[in-house]
Amino acid sequence: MSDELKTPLLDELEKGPWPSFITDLKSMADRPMVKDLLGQLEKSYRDKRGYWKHGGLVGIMGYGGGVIGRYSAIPEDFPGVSHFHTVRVNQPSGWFYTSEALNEIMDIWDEHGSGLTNMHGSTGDMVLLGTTTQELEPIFRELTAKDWDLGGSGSDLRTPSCCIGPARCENACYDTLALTYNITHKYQDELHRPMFNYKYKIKMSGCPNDCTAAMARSDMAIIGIWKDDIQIDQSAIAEYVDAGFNIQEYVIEKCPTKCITLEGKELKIDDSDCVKCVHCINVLPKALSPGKERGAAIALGGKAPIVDGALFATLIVPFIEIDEENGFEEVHDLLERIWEFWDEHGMNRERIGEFIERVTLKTFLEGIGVEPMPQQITQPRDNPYIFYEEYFEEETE
Amino acid sequence: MSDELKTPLLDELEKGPWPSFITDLKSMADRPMVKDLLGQLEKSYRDKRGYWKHGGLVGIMGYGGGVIGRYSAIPEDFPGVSHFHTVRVNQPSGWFYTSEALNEIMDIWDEHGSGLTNMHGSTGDMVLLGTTTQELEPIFRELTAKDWDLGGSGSDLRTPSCCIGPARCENACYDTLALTYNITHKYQDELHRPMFNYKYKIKMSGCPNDCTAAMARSDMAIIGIWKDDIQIDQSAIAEYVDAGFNIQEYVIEKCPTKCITLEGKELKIDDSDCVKCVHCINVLPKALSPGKERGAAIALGGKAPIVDGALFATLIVPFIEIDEENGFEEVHDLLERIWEFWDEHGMNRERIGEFIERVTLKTFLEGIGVEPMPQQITQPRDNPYIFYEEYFEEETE
Amino acid sequence: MSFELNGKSYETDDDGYLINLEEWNEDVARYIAQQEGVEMTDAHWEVVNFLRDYYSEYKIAPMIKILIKEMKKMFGPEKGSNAYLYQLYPAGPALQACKIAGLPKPTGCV
Amino acid sequence: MSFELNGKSYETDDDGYLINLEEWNEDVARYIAQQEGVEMTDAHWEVVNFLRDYYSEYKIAPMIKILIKEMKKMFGPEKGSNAYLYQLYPAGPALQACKIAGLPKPTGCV
Amino acid sequence: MATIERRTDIGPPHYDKFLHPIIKENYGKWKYHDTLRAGVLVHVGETGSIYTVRAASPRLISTNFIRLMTGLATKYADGYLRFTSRNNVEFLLGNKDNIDPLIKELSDNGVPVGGLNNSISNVVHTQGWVHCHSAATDASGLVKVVMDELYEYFVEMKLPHKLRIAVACCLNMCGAVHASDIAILGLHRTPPRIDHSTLPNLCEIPTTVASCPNNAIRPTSIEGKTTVKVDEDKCMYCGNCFTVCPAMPLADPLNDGVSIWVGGKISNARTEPMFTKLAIPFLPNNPPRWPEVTEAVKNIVEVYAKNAKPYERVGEWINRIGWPKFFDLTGIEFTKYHLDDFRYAGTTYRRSTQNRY
Amino acid sequence: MATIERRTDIGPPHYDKFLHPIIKENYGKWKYHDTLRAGVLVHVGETGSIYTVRAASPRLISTNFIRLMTGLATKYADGYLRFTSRNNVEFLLGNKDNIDPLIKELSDNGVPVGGLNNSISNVVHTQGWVHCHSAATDASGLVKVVMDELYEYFVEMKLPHKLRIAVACCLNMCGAVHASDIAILGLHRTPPRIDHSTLPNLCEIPTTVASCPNNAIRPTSIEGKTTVKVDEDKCMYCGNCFTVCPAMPLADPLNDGVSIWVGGKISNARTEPMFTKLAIPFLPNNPPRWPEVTEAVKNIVEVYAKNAKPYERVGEWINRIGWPKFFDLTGIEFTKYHLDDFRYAGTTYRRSTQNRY
Ligand code: SRM
Ligand code: SRM
Ligand code: SRM
Ligand code: SRM
Ligand code: SF4
Ligand code: SF4
Ligand code: SF4
Ligand code: SF4
Ligand code: SF4
Ligand code: SF4
Ligand code: SF4
Ligand code: SF4
Repeated sequence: MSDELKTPLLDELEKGPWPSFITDLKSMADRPMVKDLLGQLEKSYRDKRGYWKHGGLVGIMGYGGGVIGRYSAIPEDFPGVSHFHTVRVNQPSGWFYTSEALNEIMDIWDEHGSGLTNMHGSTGDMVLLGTTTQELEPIFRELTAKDWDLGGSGSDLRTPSCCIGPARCENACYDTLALTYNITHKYQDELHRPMFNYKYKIKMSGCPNDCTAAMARSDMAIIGIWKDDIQIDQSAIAEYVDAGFNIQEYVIEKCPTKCITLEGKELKIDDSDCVKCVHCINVLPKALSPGKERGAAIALGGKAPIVDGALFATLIVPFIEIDEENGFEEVHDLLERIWEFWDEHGMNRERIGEFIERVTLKTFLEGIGVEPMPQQITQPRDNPYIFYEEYFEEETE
Repeated sequence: MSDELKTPLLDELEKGPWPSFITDLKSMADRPMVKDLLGQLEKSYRDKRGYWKHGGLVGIMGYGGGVIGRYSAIPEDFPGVSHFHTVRVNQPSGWFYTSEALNEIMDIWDEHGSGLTNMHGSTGDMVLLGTTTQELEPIFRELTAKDWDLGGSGSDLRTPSCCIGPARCENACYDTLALTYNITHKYQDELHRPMFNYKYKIKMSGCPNDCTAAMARSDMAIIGIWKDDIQIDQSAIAEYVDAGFNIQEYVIEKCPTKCITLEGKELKIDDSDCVKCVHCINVLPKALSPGKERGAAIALGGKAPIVDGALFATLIVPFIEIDEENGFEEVHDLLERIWEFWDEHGMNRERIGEFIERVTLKTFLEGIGVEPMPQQITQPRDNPYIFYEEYFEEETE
Repeated sequence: MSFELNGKSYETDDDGYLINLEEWNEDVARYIAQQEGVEMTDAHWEVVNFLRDYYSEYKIAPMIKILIKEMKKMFGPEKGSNAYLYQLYPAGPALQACKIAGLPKPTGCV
Repeated sequence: MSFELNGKSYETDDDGYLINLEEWNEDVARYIAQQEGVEMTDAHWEVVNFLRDYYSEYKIAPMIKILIKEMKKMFGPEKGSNAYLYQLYPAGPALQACKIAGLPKPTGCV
Repeated sequence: MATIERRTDIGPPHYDKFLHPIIKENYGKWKYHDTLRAGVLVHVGETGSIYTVRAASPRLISTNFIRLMTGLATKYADGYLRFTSRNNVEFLLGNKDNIDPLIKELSDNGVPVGGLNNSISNVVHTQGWVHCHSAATDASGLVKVVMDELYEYFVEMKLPHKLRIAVACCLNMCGAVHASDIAILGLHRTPPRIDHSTLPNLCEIPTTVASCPNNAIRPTSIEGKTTVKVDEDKCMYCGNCFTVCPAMPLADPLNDGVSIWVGGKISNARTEPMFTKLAIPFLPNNPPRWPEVTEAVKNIVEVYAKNAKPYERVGEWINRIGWPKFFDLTGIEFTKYHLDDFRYAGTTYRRSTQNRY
Repeated sequence: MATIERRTDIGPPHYDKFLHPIIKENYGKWKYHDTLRAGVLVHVGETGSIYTVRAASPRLISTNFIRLMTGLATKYADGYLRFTSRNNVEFLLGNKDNIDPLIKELSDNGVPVGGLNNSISNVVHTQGWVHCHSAATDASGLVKVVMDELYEYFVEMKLPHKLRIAVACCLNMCGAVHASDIAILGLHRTPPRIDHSTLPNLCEIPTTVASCPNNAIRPTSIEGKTTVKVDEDKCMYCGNCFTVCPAMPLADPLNDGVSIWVGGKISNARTEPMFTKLAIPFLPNNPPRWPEVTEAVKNIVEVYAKNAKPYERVGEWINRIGWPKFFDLTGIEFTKYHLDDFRYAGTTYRRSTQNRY
């Protein structure tokens, strides 16, 4: 770190209109950690390979997760990043901050860490990027003093996250922020002390637009939905028509079940045929909004491809009431039944999605006590290989 | 067979408007074989189970297939059906007959067999139902004397069959009857002397309506198709319009790629977007017909569920010319490459469809020397598990 | 069904296959062959012996393609063809040769 | 990294895990524990011994759920919980107990 | 060495000699076809028209029935007839005036005419108790009782579109069960019963073991002989072991029965081909008239007839309305058996929130 | 026994205290929203409106950058800001008049505003060479060069619909690669190199063996120590073994690189969610500006922009025109690598004749 920092390759990334992380990092290059990070990265760009050791297991007393250990593979050359652990700080519901609160965290981080962050990590955490083992405990103490806590890592409940929901979105069918807050707080032990078969991610989106990518990226997707009829403001429809908006082409023809018709300036929806895809509501936000009987659909098992191929979450409960009055009891109850069955029968490093694939949906539903419903599938079996459980015994004849 | 025939249960099947096979069979009940068949069947109806022994292996000298051996499990009770073998007679292309030709066969069958038949078996053969081992050779001699030969059974080429095609259908894109005749005759050895891994069925349909169910029920489906533009007779379109036929609803909206438009009385098709589903041609037969550049698509591996689940055939060659001038050489050539590769790498009782599933389409195409094409798939892989075969060696740097 | 040979009675199924495979011996083979109208030459024995060896090793009858391939390897190209097998056993290797060789009756695919 | 104990030098990785698992002995365990601020009571040894037995049988560290289940079976319900394990090993069973027990560093899921 | 002096490998006769002269002339040159009435088609060619009268047949027919048909063909169709891929008889008439008398005479003999276009055509079916060792039910009988019930849909063209029914008597599905609008499938519901006394002699152990799609069969030794055992929890009664090993019969009068499947289709028209999906997992074998089966099939046909749109096959209709509504409308119970648990089960799980309530 | 007297398990602070007063008042009672200009939304509630200005962020940001943002939030947005699920910064303004000055000051600092509606929003991405041991490429660098190229599509709304890009640096896909309109995925192309000297000490053999999706890993013994061997023909370089076993690194500067994927989507709008499918199997790792990658991505974006219809995501557009045409229009070569050969490969084979020529 004594040498002068030369990063000819990285400097190329200062060009162009998109904000440059290199320019930003260089603004802090007076800090040894940042300087050596840039140095090692420059070397990676030259050699076309990373220079980090595998794994790293460091942590906070009393916690089994929340910190990712990281060591440079070439600490001789870049002692500043010989330790370069990240701290996952549990973000507030909906990633809302005040300048003040954020600045406080930055103060802590400037003092005890590299000063670099990810806002945010893919799971949702505020990721504080780069510190040493010795600094972990102080960072933790100062964060908790300001009411912040760590997020998940390892085989635990991962930091739940949610879309902006009712805080700023007229589509929200339940209070994503409240449920996220509630679940995060209720399951602090599961979040901080890994004891599952593998990671368990929960993402909450207020409607089927799924702005947290829950169906793809979480073990449990809680997606707002409604059961009754889409609310229509016919006068607003008329305004769209008058404004020359092509409802026929952009709405009616795009409806997956073709259950919308326009008669003059009046829009009609055959709601019994509507699959709640929200497209029409998206396109006509001033005229349409979700029905009044609102709740959520729960789908399980979304994940990336390792090991058996990527999975979208499977719809398990087509509709559940999200009842804050009731302390979200129904959700807790379901969640705990799921964990219990997965815990009992799941294998090491087997995500819930892979687990359902292995034991089959039929067994899984039985295991968690949810009724089979045609909503859970796209089609009944097309193979004749049925395991009959009821049959006649000789005696019964 | 000496007792009087009493069939109270079967008699119930003489009621009702649909032609009754029982009435028909009873009309021949003076024949011991038919009488005992009825008797055994009545017993099956009473006991709710069949009374045939497993398997049976009888045949014709020089042939390995064409006869299905069948013995009653209770010959004491029904000696007339103690032997009840079936003879598969190779039907003519398109199941065309003259009264005279059929009567000749029936004469033979009345003399040497039960007098019962299936017109036809599911694979396509004329199935002569029920005779004894001793009668097989005489039947064969008399049939061949009248120019008839046996069909396939066992692990051989099964009797190819085809739709009525150009003989009576304006949709036919190639001469299904000629190709079926040609293939059947060229591969007599493969048809009569099993030496494949398992059965191999070929079905030929003149267009994508697939009136022989080739995609579902044959290892090799040869389906007529065209490449260029659908032929439109605009005056006939105008007649449909004038007759008040709802082209919009029944044709345009049903077109899977929505590539049809009607301007006044003029129908336009964006043929570059047409997937040759033939729906519009089916509905407007007087106005539309397939294009002029005709041939066939070849798909492999259709089959019933045993063992790994049912398969529809996979499109292997999106377009091949069916060239009678050329003696159908291209088809023979492809077929032989397929057989060769399957023979070399297939397992016992592994249909070509299961074989392709096991070795994967990629390997199969390489094996039979057909180029990979996006037409062969519904989508490229969505998993990142790619076996790269080209990569850089240290030296090449 | 059954037949008598050298004072011993042999049970067969309807198609003439031995019921107790252990009872097979060369005389039995010759007897069955005779019933089938087949005269057992050396060439016939080559096939029967191959079938028996294969069965005793793998507990299955060889697929025809393997029979042909192996015959070719062992006895030369002119003996490695389906036509050759049908020459020896006109009713086919499955129906006739396996029966004479005392293998279980081939099943399935008909 | 490395440490000296009873005149012998032991290599560890950055996180303090033994590099050569064979070198493990009870003194080493006590030394590592001390570095971690853990005082080895009988209760601590129960966990360490279970981990070592399990590893020597299955060549893997037990999943936490199995560790807990087995602890419950062997030592009673009050010892069969994640909380109990964290009481003994505040940095967690994976990070601390495995390190002291001389098992390979847990990987993967972080 | 046996010498063969007989004719072999001559193949079937050339179709040419069975073609009506009008067909020969217009071979490959048809302009269009039209439906003149239920069961009657005209195909218009360059030099003339051929008239087709399509008559039902039970497929399992005697030489008597065939001679009746050939007699009529000679009388009315210049001696030309054919069979269709669904086992109907087609008379090919050069003379339009013969249509009515032919139909009359067919009708006098109890043979209906129909099966064209938006009707129910003949049922593709299999052997059943009439000829097959595998059968879990009878095929010809089921066809008869079902078509008695659906008769009107054969002789009239009043459905939204073609509706194709198939019957198979076991999971081998020698026919079109896996791709039919409605399918009736005979099945077993108990594992094979092994006859250990005959198995070692009758069956190839490796082949038997390999035959099981669920790896439920393992070799085992009983009294010094190698035989097999079945893990009954893994067995779903497919019968493939029985096909290769006669000592493992599954037939069980108490538990064999019938299942109903819907929504398959073969043609590439509009949609790609579709497999048939489970509607009713089990109905009892109740010969001779299987009332539960006929009622179930008729119900599905009627609900389809009432709700589908023109040119919509059963599967297309269900895809449009969704499976929940299909179960609603038909009143069929949705059970755990409908949930796929075979190889590609995962591809049938709903991976979205799109749904009807 | 160590005693813990510190605060633990307190969880994150309540979001309530970070919500703008206008948001609090109208929480759950929004009537509708509107787009005022690129990057600027208004949400109309019962008692007032909140204005959102969405600004880009490279996500890998320093406290300097964050302080710049909080400073602007304090100045223009009453101190309220948030981050989006795609790592943009959103300023929540009570006062409409602050929009322009805020945008001006952001722009002066090189921070563009946009990413709304039918535009390209920020790229979801991962750690890459900046922090992860698994990376086959860098993530932040790729994002920078790609967004430099596609800048106009962020600051303007001129695409048929939303277009979402993701970058992941290895097959673990810590992000949205498997369900993005366009995805850039770093990958290895050579099997792990096993360090037999350290493996027995570093790795659990059973876990390592179980980690391989293709069963390519077997235990073996070398010089008396149990280690593993890899059947290289079965290995497709997924790196899952490396995740559990540090002694099996795959990184290989010569062969690591980048693949391009298209047509994924998450929302349930119109269609069900769709996975991303392979477009280009391999492009070289060519830092710092990966010209082959930026060109490939830009090409796809432009072809999409030109050919898709309004409200059509990339995947929907391809489904409409068909894959053959996609390859045609983009000029991307179709290769054997596009043919699936993993677990559900069979479900991607075309089982019909429906096709374009
Ligand atoms: C930091 C983060 C990426 C980022 O830049 O944002 C991340 C980083 C790592 N992930 Fe991840 N994952 C991160 C979100 C994800 C996501 C996305 C999500 O959560 O929405 C996924 C895909 C969704 C899913 O869970 O399937 C994801 C799927 C994986 C996998 C594959 C797991 C699987 O079952 O498919 C692994 C491998 C593993 O678990 O061993 C993995 C493993 C890793 C490891 C721990 C590397 C490893 O092999 O052990 C990475 C540490 C990098 C480092 O040094 O910092 N990461 N990981 C994300 C967590 C930040 C946060 O807490 O907010
Ligand atoms: C006669 C016929 C049914 C009929 O009533 O029409 C028939 C009858 C038998 N089939 Fe079949 N199959 C017949 C067409 C079919 C079809 C339909 C087709 O060819 O279009 C299929 C489904 C398509 C397919 O090939 O997959 C079919 C799929 C099977 C199977 C399952 C094979 C598979 O790979 O899935 C078996 C079991 C086997 O091969 O061992 C089978 C086996 C049998 C056996 C030989 C029974 C057995 O277990 O060995 C049946 C003999 C019955 C008997 O005693 O007469 N049969 N079989 C059909 C042949 C008549 C003909 O030559 O024209
Ligand atoms: C005669 C026959 C071919 C043969 O060589 O034997 C035949 C003949 C014709 N078919 Fe077919 N099809 C015949 C079996 C089939 C089959 C196979 C089957 O059912 O097992 C199919 C596939 C069925 C399926 O998809 O499941 C079949 C699917 C079609 C279709 C497509 C229907 C659809 O929209 O899905 C048409 C077009 C139409 O009906 O509009 C068609 C149309 C026709 C036309 C109109 C073609 C023409 O221009 O002559 C023929 C008479 C109309 C009719 O029967 O309604 N044919 N047709 C077969 C009569 C069977 C019968 O007796 O009922
Ligand atoms: C702010 C954010 C939620 C949050 O809590 O952070 C959000 C906010 C909104 N989304 Fe979203 N979406 C956000 C991520 C997503 C994601 C997740 C992702 O991209 O990873 C999705 C799924 C993407 C996908 O399908 O691949 C998503 C799919 C949608 C859709 C459905 C688009 C479609 O038709 O497929 C809409 C509706 C629309 O745009 O018409 C939507 C609409 C909206 C609306 C209009 C809802 C509203 O009434 O306020 C919000 C602003 C419009 C806009 O274009 O951003 N939002 N939205 C996220 C902004 C990310 C960003 O910075 O760009
Ligand atoms: S998921 Fe629905 S409720 Fe949540 S932000 Fe997106 S559009 Fe709004
Ligand atoms: S939500 Fe979707 S399915 Fe329902 S009416 Fe609107 S566009 Fe149609
Ligand atoms: S498959 Fe086509 S060509 Fe053949 S009969 Fe049917 S409609 Fe005519
Ligand atoms: S053949 Fe099918 S895809 Fe082509 S234009 Fe006609 S209806 Fe459309
Ligand atoms: S379906 Fe089964 S029982 Fe019926 S004929 Fe075919 S093999 Fe025999
Ligand atoms: S019936 Fe099928 S599943 Fe059962 S043992 Fe036999 S082969 Fe296996
Ligand atoms: S995608 Fe791979 S390399 Fe990138 S952060 Fe995730 S685990 Fe690390
Ligand atoms: S890289 Fe993947 S496929 Fe290759 S050995 Fe490792 S786990 Fe198996």
